[in-house]
Amino acid sequence: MPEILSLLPPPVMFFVLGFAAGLLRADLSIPEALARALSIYLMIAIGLKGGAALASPGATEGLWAALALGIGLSFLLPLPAFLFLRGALRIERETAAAISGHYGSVSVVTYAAAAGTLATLGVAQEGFMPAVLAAMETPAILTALLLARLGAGPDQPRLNAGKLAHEVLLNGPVVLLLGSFLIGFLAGAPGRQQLAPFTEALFPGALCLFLLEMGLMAVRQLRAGGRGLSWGLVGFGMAMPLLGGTAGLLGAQAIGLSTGGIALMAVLSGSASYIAVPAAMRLALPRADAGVYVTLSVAVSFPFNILVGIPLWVKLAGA
Amino acid sequence: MPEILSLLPPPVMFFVLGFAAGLLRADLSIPEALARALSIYLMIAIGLKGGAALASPGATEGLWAALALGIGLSFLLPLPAFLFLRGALRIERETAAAISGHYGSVSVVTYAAAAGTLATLGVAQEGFMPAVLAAMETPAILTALLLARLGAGPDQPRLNAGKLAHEVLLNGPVVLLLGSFLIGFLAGAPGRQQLAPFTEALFPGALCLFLLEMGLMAVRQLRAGGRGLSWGLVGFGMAMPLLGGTAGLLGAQAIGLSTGGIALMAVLSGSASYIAVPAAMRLALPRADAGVYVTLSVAVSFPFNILVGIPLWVKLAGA
Amino acid sequence: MPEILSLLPPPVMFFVLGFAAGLLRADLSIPEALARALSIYLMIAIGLKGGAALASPGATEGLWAALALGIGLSFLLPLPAFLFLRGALRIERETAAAISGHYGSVSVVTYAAAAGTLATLGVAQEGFMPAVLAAMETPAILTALLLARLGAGPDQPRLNAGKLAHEVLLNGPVVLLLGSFLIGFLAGAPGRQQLAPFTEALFPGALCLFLLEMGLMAVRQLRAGGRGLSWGLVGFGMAMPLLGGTAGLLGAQAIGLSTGGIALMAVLSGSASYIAVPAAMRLALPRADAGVYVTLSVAVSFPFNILVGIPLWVKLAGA
Amino acid sequence: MHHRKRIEIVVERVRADDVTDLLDRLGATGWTILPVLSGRGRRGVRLGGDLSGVLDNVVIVCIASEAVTARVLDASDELLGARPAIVSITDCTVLRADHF
Amino acid sequence: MHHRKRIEIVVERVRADDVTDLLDRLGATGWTILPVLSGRGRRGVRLGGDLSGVLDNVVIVCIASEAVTARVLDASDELLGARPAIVSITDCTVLRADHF
Amino acid sequence: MHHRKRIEIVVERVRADDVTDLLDRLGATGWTILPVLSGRGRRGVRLGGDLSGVLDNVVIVCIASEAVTARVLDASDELLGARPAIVSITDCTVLRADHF
Ligand SMILES: Nc1ncnc2c1ncn2[C@@H]1O[C@H](COP(=O)(O)O)[C@@H](O)[C@H]1O
Ligand SMILES: Nc1ncnc2c1ncn2[C@@H]1O[C@H](COP(=O)(O)O)[C@@H](O)[C@H]1O
Ligand SMILES: Nc1ncnc2c1ncn2[C@@H]1O[C@H](COP(=O)(O)O)[C@@H](O)[C@H]1O
Ligand code: NA
Ligand code: NA
Ligand code: NA
Repeated sequence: MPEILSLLPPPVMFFVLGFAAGLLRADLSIPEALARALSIYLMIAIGLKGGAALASPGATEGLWAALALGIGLSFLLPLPAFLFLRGALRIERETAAAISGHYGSVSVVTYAAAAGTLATLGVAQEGFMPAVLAAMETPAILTALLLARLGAGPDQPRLNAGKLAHEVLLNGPVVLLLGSFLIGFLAGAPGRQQLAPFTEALFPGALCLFLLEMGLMAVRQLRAGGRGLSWGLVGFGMAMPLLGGTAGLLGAQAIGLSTGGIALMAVLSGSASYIAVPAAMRLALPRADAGVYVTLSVAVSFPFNILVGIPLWVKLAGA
Repeated sequence: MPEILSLLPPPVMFFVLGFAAGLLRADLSIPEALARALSIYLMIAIGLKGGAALASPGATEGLWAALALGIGLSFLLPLPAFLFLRGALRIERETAAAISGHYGSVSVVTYAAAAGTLATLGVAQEGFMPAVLAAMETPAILTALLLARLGAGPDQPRLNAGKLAHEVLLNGPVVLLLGSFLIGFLAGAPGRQQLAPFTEALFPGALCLFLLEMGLMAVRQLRAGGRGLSWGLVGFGMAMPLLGGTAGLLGAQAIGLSTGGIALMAVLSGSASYIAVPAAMRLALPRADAGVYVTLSVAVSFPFNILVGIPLWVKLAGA
Repeated sequence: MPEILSLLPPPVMFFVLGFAAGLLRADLSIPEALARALSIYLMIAIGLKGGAALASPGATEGLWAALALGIGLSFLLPLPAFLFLRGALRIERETAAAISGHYGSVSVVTYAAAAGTLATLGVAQEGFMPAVLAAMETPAILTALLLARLGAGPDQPRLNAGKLAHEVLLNGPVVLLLGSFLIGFLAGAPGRQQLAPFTEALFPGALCLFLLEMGLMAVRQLRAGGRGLSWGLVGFGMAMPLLGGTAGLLGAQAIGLSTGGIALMAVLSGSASYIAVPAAMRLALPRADAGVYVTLSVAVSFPFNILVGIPLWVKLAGA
Repeated sequence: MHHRKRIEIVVERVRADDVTDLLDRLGATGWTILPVLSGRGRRGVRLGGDLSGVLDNVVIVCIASEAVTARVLDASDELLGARPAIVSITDCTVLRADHF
Repeated sequence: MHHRKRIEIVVERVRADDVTDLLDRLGATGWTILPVLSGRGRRGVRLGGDLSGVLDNVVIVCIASEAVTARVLDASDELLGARPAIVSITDCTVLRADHF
Repeated sequence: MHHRKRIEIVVERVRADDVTDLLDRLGATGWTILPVLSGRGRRGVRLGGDLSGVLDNVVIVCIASEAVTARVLDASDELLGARPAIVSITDCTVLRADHF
C-alpha cells in the first residue's frame, strides 16, 4: 500500500472525498467555525515547527537566498498573469489585477499538504521553509495594486494607504505564521517538545479534516460563483500554477535547495492565496469582482494543485 | 475503581453530567459548531479505524453475514414499530412511519460509547463493524417511506425521487463513514499509524465532550418538544430499543460473531438515528411532526440506550 | 533558552501576540465557537486532572484548610474592592458591587497559565487545587449582592432568588469544574490514562490557542467598552490583583501549602472572573453597567495577571 | 425614493432553497437569508441546533416590486400549503429603483 | 391579506426568555429570535462574543394582532423599564389571518 | 408612540464599519448588525463562509428620526456609490421618543 499512500496520501483522499460529496450534492457540511479553527491551527503548527527548526544549529544556511527567491517570485509572478488576463482573456483591469495578485501569493494548505507528502516519503527539507511561506504571502499584493493603477483613468477611488498597509503587513496569515515562527524559535527545543502533541501529532489528522472541508468548499463556491468563470479563466487557473511552479522549481534548483526544499518552493510558487490576498483586494480594489477571484483560487487552482501540482513538483524535484 | 469504570465509563459519566446540568437548568451550553465538529470527528475516526482493521489479513471473515444481518434488521425493525405506533398509540400515519424509520437505523454515538466500553473491558470485536454501522444507516428509510404510502389516500404530495435517493445514499453519516472507511482501508497500517494520535488517542476524550453535549441536548429538546410526547410514546422510546437490541443479539449469536461483535450488533439494532433519518424524513414526509421524532430519538431513546442498553447488551453478550 | 521559557512560556507569548495583533488592528480573528470550545476544554481538563490526582493516596492532606482559605478569600476580597470603588472612585453602588464580585472570584485561564508555568519550571503543587479553584468561583457573588443591597433605597427590583441560586451554584464553570473533578476522581488512574492524550498532552497547545484569542479579545473589548473606563478604574484593575494576590500568598504560606500551591493560591486570589460572575451580575444587578465590569476584568486585570501577576507570585512563592 | 414591498418569510432551513428558487422564478431581483436561533409558532417551540439540522429555521428577506410580490404571494400559498411557514409583507422605499 | 403588526425587539440574550414568556402570556401566536453580531445604543458599542455571553444581544420578531400589540406595548414598557431594550413596531400584512 | 424610520442595509461585512461610522457621524442614536447566511443580487449568489471572509454580508438595522434618515440617504448614495449595497426604509413607531 505504501505506493498508493505516496501518490494519494490520506489528506488528499479526504479532499477527493469532499469534492466528490460536493459534486454529488451529498447532505454533508462542516461548520464554518471548524474550518476557520483548522485553518488557524495549521498556520500556528507550521509556524511553531519552523521556528523550532530554525533554532537548531546550522539551520539558517541558505535562508537568505530562499527568502530572496520567494519574495522575488511573489513580486514577479503577477506580471505574466496580468498580461495574459488582459491580453488573451480581456478581463476588466481591476479584476485582472486582483486575480493576478492571488497567484504571486501562496496557499498555506497546499504547502501543508505538500509537506505531508514529503514526510510520508521521508524526504527532508530546510527548516526555514515556513518563513519563506510567510514572506511570500504579501509582496504580490503590492504588484497587484500597481498593475491596477498603471494606465487607469483619473477617476480611481482614493486608496486608503493606512488600511492597505495593514492588510499587507498585518493580515491574519502573516501575523499567525510569523508570530508562531518567532515563538517557536524563542521556545526552542523544550518548547517544541511541550507543544509537539498538539502541533505535530495532530497535524496529519487535522489536515485530513480540513482538506475534506476544502473539497466541499471548492464545489460550493463553484456552484455559487461558477457562472462568472469563462472556460478561458478555468484554463488560466490551471496553467498559471504550472508556470509559477516551474519558476519556483528552477529558482530553487539554482540556489541549491535540498530536494524537499525544491519541491516546496515549486508548490509555493504554483499555489494561489485564498485568505490574505482576497481580503486585501476587497479593500483596495473594491470594483474587482470578488466572486471571480475567490472562486478561481478556491475552486479551480486549489484542487488542481492538490491533485496535479504536488505530485508533479515532488516528482520533478527528484523525490 | 475499575468496576465503576466498566459500569459507568467516563464518557457515560459525562452524559450524566450533561443531563443533570440540563435538568437543573445549569447555565452551561456547548457551541453548536463544537457539537457538529465532534460528531464529524467521531464518524471519521470510526471509519478510518474500521477501514484500517479490515486491511489486516483475514479480517473479512464473517463480513458478509454481518452486513446481511445488519441490513436485514434495518429494513425490518421499522415494521413492528409502525404497527405498534398505529395500533396501540393511534399515531397519525406519516408521523408513525417517520418515527419507525429512526429505529431501524442506527446512532453513531451510541455505537462509539459501546465500543469505548468494550475497549475498557478489553473485549475484542470484528474490525468490520463500522461498515455494518454504515450499512444500517439507510435501509430503514425506504421501509419508512413504504409504510407511509401503504393505504394512504391519493392526495399524497409527489415524492421527489431524486432528492430522496440523495438523502438515502448520500446523507452525511453514510458519506463520512464509508468514505473514511475506504480511506482507512487504502491507507492501511502506515496511514493508520500516522493518523492514530488524531483518530485513536483523542477518541475517548472527544467522546466525553460529545456525550456531555448530548446530555445537555437531550434535556433541551425535551423542554422544547417534550409537550408533544405522550407517555405512550415515551414508553415506546424505551421498549423499542429493547426489542431491536434483542433481535440484534439473537441474530449476531446465530451468525457466530465474537462477544464484542454480538454486543455491538445488539447496540446498533437497539439504537435510533438522530442525523440521517430525521433529515430524510423532513424531505420525504413533510407532514410528519419533526418535533416528535427528533425529541423521541434524542431525548428518550438515546439516554435510555446509553444508560440501560449498552450495559445490558454488553452483559448479555457475555463480556 | 529555558530562561526565556520560564519567564515567558509559549502560552504567554501567544497572549502577547494576540494583544499586539489587536493593538495593531491586524486582520485576525478567532471564531467565537472556538474560544468557547477551548474554554470548556480547559475546565474539563483541569477538573479531570485534579480529580484523578485527588484519587491517589494521601492526596487530601491539607485540602480542607486550602478550601477554607479559598472560600474565605472569595467572600472577603470584594469588601476592600467595593470600599475603594465607592469611596475613592465614586462608582455608582450597583456597578461597584458588581465589579467587586469579580475580584473575589477567579479566572480559570489565569490559573491554567500559572499551572503551565509551574510545570515548565518543574515545581510540584497540591493535586486538589482545581477543587479550590471551583470553590472560589461563587462565594464572591453573594458578597457582591449583599454590598449592592446594603444602604440601598427601597426601590430595589425584586431579586429572583431561584434564578440567582442557579447562577451561584449552577453556573457553567462550577458545573464543569466540579463535574469533571468528580468524574476524574471516580475514574481514577485507569480513567486518567485513557483520557491523558486529550486532557494532558493537548493542554499546552490548547492553552496557547486560547491565550492568543484572549489577547485579541482583551483589545476588542477595550475598543468597544474602553471609553467607559476612567484612569482610576484602570488603576484599580491592576492594584486589586496585587492586593488579592498578596492576601492569597500570605494565607497560603500560613496554612503551609507547597511552593506551587502558594503560587497558585496567590494567582487565584489575584485573578478576576470573566464567565461566572458577569453572568450572575447581569441577572442579579441589571442596572450595573456590564460594559464596565466585563471590560475591566477581561481587558485590564486579565492581561495584568498574565504578564505581571503570574511571574510575580511564582517568584515570591519561592519557585 | 421608490415604493417596494419587503417580504419576510420564516421557513425551515432545509426548505430555504425551494423558496429562493421560487423567488428567482417569479422575477425577484434578489433575496437575503438570515439565521434563526429559535422560534415558536403553532407547532410549539423550535430550537435550532439539533445534529440533523431539521429543526433549524431561517428568515428570507426579499425586497420586490408590487407585481413580483403579488406573484410570490399567489405561489407561496400553494408552495407552502403543505408545509408551514410565516409570510409577512411590509411597505418600504428604496434608493435606486433599477435594483428591484 | 390581513393587517397585523410586526414587533421588533432588541434585547440582551440573557433576558430573551423573559420577553418571549411575556409575549406568550399576552397571547402572541409566535415569535422568532435572531442572533445579533454587534450594536450601538445609549450604552455605547456592544460587541457580542465575550465568554460570559452577557454582552450578546438578540432580535425578537413577533407578528401580532393590533390587540396583542397594544397589550405587549403596555407590558413591555413595564417589563423593560429597568433594563434597556429597543422596541419598534411596523405595519404589515399576512397571508393567513388564522395564524396570527 | 412616535414615528421613526427603520433603515435596513445589506452590505459586505468588511465594509460594515464604514457604514456604521457614517451612521454615527450623521447623528443616528444606534444601530444593530445581524449576520447573513447567503444572498442573491445583481452580482449573483453570495455564499458566506469562505476563509477570507470577503463573501460575507451583514444586515445593519438603524431606527432613526426622519431628519437623520434623510441625511443618511443622501450620504449613503455617495458612500455606497462604487460598492453595491441594498438600502430599504420602512415607517415604524417606537415606544420612547428620547431614545431615537
Ligand atoms: N406570530 C409569529 N411571529 C413571528 N414569528 C413566528 C410567528 N409564528 C410563527 N413564527 C415563526 O415561524 C416558525 C414556524 O411556525 P409554526 O409553523 O407556526 O410552528 C416558528 O418557529 C417561528 O420562528
Ligand atoms: N437607533 C437604533 N437602531 C437600531 N438598533 C439600536 C438603536 N439603538 C440601540 N439599538 C440596539 O439596542 C442595543 C442596546 O441599546 P442601548 O441599551 O441603548 O445601548 C444596541 O446595542 C443596539 O443593538
Ligand atoms: N431584492 C433584494 N432583496 C433582498 N436582498 C437583496 C436584494 N437584492 C440584493 N440583496 C442582498 O444584497 C446582496 C448584494 O446584492 P448585489 O450587490 O446586488 O449582488 C445580495 O447578496 C443579497 O444578500
Ligand atoms: Na504562488
Ligand atoms: Na436501530
Ligand atoms: Na480573585
